[in-house]
Amino acid sequence: MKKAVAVIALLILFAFLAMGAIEMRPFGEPEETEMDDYFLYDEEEGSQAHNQVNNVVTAVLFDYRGLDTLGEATILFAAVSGVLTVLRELKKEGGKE
Amino acid sequence: MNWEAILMTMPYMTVVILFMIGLFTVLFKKNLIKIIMGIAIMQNAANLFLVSLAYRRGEHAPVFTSAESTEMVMPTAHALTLTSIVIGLATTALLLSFVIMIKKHYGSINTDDVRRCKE
Amino acid sequence: MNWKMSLVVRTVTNFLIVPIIVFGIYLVIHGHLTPGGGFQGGAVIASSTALLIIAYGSLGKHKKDLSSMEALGLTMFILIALFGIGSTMFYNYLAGTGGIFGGVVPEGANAGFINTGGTVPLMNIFVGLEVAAALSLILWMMSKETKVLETEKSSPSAEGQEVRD
Amino acid sequence: MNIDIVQHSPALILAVPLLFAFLTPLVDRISEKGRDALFFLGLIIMAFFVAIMAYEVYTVGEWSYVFGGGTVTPTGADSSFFRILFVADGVSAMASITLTISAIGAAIYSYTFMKDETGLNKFNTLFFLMVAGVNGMVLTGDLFNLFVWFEVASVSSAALIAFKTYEGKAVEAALKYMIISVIGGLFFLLSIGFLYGQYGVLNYQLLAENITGTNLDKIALTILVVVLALKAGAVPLHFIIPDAYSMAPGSVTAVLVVASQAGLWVLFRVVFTLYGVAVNTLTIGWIVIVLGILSMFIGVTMALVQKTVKRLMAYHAISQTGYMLLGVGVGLAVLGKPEMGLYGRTAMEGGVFHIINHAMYKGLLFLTAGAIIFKTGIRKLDDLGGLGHSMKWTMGFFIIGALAIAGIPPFNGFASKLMIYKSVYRFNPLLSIIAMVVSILTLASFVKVFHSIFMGPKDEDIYDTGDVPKPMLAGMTILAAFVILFSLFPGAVVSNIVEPAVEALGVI
Repeated sequence: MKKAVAVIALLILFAFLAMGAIEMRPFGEPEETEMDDYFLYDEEEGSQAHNQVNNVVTAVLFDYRGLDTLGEATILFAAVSGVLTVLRELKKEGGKE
Repeated sequence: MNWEAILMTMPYMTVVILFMIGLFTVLFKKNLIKIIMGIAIMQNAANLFLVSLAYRRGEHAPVFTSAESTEMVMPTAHALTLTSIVIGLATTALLLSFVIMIKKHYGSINTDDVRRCKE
Repeated sequence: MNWKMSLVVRTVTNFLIVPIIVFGIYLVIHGHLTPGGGFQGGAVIASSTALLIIAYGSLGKHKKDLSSMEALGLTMFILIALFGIGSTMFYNYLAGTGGIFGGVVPEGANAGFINTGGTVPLMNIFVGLEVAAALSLILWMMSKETKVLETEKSSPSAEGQEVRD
Repeated sequence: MNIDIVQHSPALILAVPLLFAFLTPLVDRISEKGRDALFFLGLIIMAFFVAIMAYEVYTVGEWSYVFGGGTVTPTGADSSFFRILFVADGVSAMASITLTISAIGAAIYSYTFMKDETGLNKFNTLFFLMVAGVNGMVLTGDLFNLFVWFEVASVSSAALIAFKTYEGKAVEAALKYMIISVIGGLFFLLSIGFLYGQYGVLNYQLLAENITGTNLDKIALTILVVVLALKAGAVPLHFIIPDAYSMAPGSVTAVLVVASQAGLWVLFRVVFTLYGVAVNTLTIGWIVIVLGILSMFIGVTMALVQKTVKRLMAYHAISQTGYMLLGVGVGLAVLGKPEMGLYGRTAMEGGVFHIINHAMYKGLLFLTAGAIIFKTGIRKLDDLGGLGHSMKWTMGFFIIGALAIAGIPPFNGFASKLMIYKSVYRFNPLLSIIAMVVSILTLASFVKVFHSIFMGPKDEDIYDTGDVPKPMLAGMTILAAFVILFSLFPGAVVSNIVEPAVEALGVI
């Protein structure tokens, strides 16, 4: 019974997402590329003109969207801190809250 | 119905199917490691989706060093994909460490045994 | 730990470590010119520690050092970003100024020059440091905790060497 | 070099806790005292920048901070909006204020609360990271950046929930929290992909200009609303909240409440700023209202049957989230219609005011629950009793929190609930009556808890005399002081803090 409900929910979700996928623009033909062309070719603020960087993906990662990269590195740091916390050696068993 | 237009969205359909396979694994498998595998499949589906958004037909990688032409695909989606790959890696590592601790405490990684919170 | 692989594996590891780390460093410092960058290069460097863990079973007593290396990389990263605060955070204040990494690239396709990019290659280096340390720590903690390197006492020990503690 | 610190304050609010989180492992190698000093120093510096930003927002107006591209006013949409930007407006100011108060209270409290634990440098690091993640979520003006800080907050909260790793249940709760957060985050990423693929931009304002209400927009909106309501702890996927809240260390729970509310803030941003009148707000409004009513009712009925202190309070947290959703949902349902001026705005204000009230009194209640468990080591309600003889201060704080959550007149819970009752009654009387019934049930539940914990004969065998240590009392005092402050001057709080937030959401 529970399984049947879950399967039905999954199918509904599938139909929902598939509807979104069909509504999407055709693959390989983006309509709005203003932001990406700005990063690629802009004569004042583009990746080569402003950052002197050849690899545009790196320029986007570390300059235009540098905060994302900081957040991403922070997640890795948080995950490592979490792993070290969870798997730490406990000096004593128990302890109180 | 315009079949050609639907065919042009096949990459996105692939993503949705992959995502659903992952979600199915998460919902119906009892083994915690398999659940994490399902999450990894979903993460890869999301990455595939982002990277497929970047493509412009017939254009090159967005790196100017020795580039064959300056017709380039969209760099932002590549950057987003890189970010989400690292996020996926970090979350998977943390989830696995939780499973290690659960195995230590409960002696099992079956979801039927891992429900003591409600006691 | 009671784990040590045979002499063949350890020798090959010793030889392989160097090219792996060099390739990782190459990926990191050429991040602004070719596909690659801090995350990818860091992951490659961390794969060398995976090799070390498999061959020797331990990284010694360097857990705190790795942890500090990770924190140091991130601290430097955020400080470099914060130094741009004359304009705004994450402003690329070194690009095109002629100083360190301050070269100018010609427009369009070019051969690529290492001394360009401003803060971008600097951030790449520190992120590479962080990622290498972070992934090594994760690998090590997990191999230690799951005890996969301790169970097989009858591991092939080619010359019958004593197992290290 | 002339640095205008006020203009930079949104970035510094985020950067300071991050920097201190990264410094903590380095300083910990040198001295433990330095590490603890760093903990409080970081939070105080963050509070300083929050105060600067809030003052500027409330006196001058809002602005956007573009990373790497100077500051701009929110109206001037140009190419600098292609970069990531932070929005300093009423919403982010109010959310940051809430977070700062809770975080400082919880930090002082944990100074003695966590003393017996090992691995405290990681606790401090993760605490900073959680604070930074929540700050990033509420401040950011970029959809993908929002996802990144969402994940920072999820990862660090999960690690903090599992902090007492010697208890299997804590790890189990963290695993559940993490799995649900990660799957929610992935759905979030899918909807970001839909929007980016269609419009090629990620900024809120550029997206809002493009969104017209096509099918794809609606699909993306549905995913976003469901995921963010989930993060806030609304009903369909509420089951992770009691586990997480009850197994986390007491001081962490107080901040987890605010971390959950960040999902609510972002939900408001998405439906009001990103979509606004582009979609049929009546339908979305009713979805939010139904989620709110269900959360309210299921939360309080589940709370009545709970047997442990913190699980009971966690179910009440779900129930209170319902009030916020109800108030804002009514505001959303009448968005852009003439009823907005009549009662919709009051409903919004009530819902938004309830967020800050809830963070204060629920944080206080979780801190008192932590203090009780700290002192006695007992979680079950039936085993407790007679604590009123020894823990007089804790009892006082518990009474303040309980009266506030039940909506008893002089307290702040009443002020915000009254605004919700009044306005929702004019929208649909039935909803208002349900809300009042839930409030009465809340009171009944807390009377029962109070009786079983603090009343009864003194039992010398179990409890040693005296109250909890002073730093813990100080932490509770901070939150209690704000509860009383908001109770005494609800009008001032509404006009100075709540109204700018409602206006920033685009409600005039």
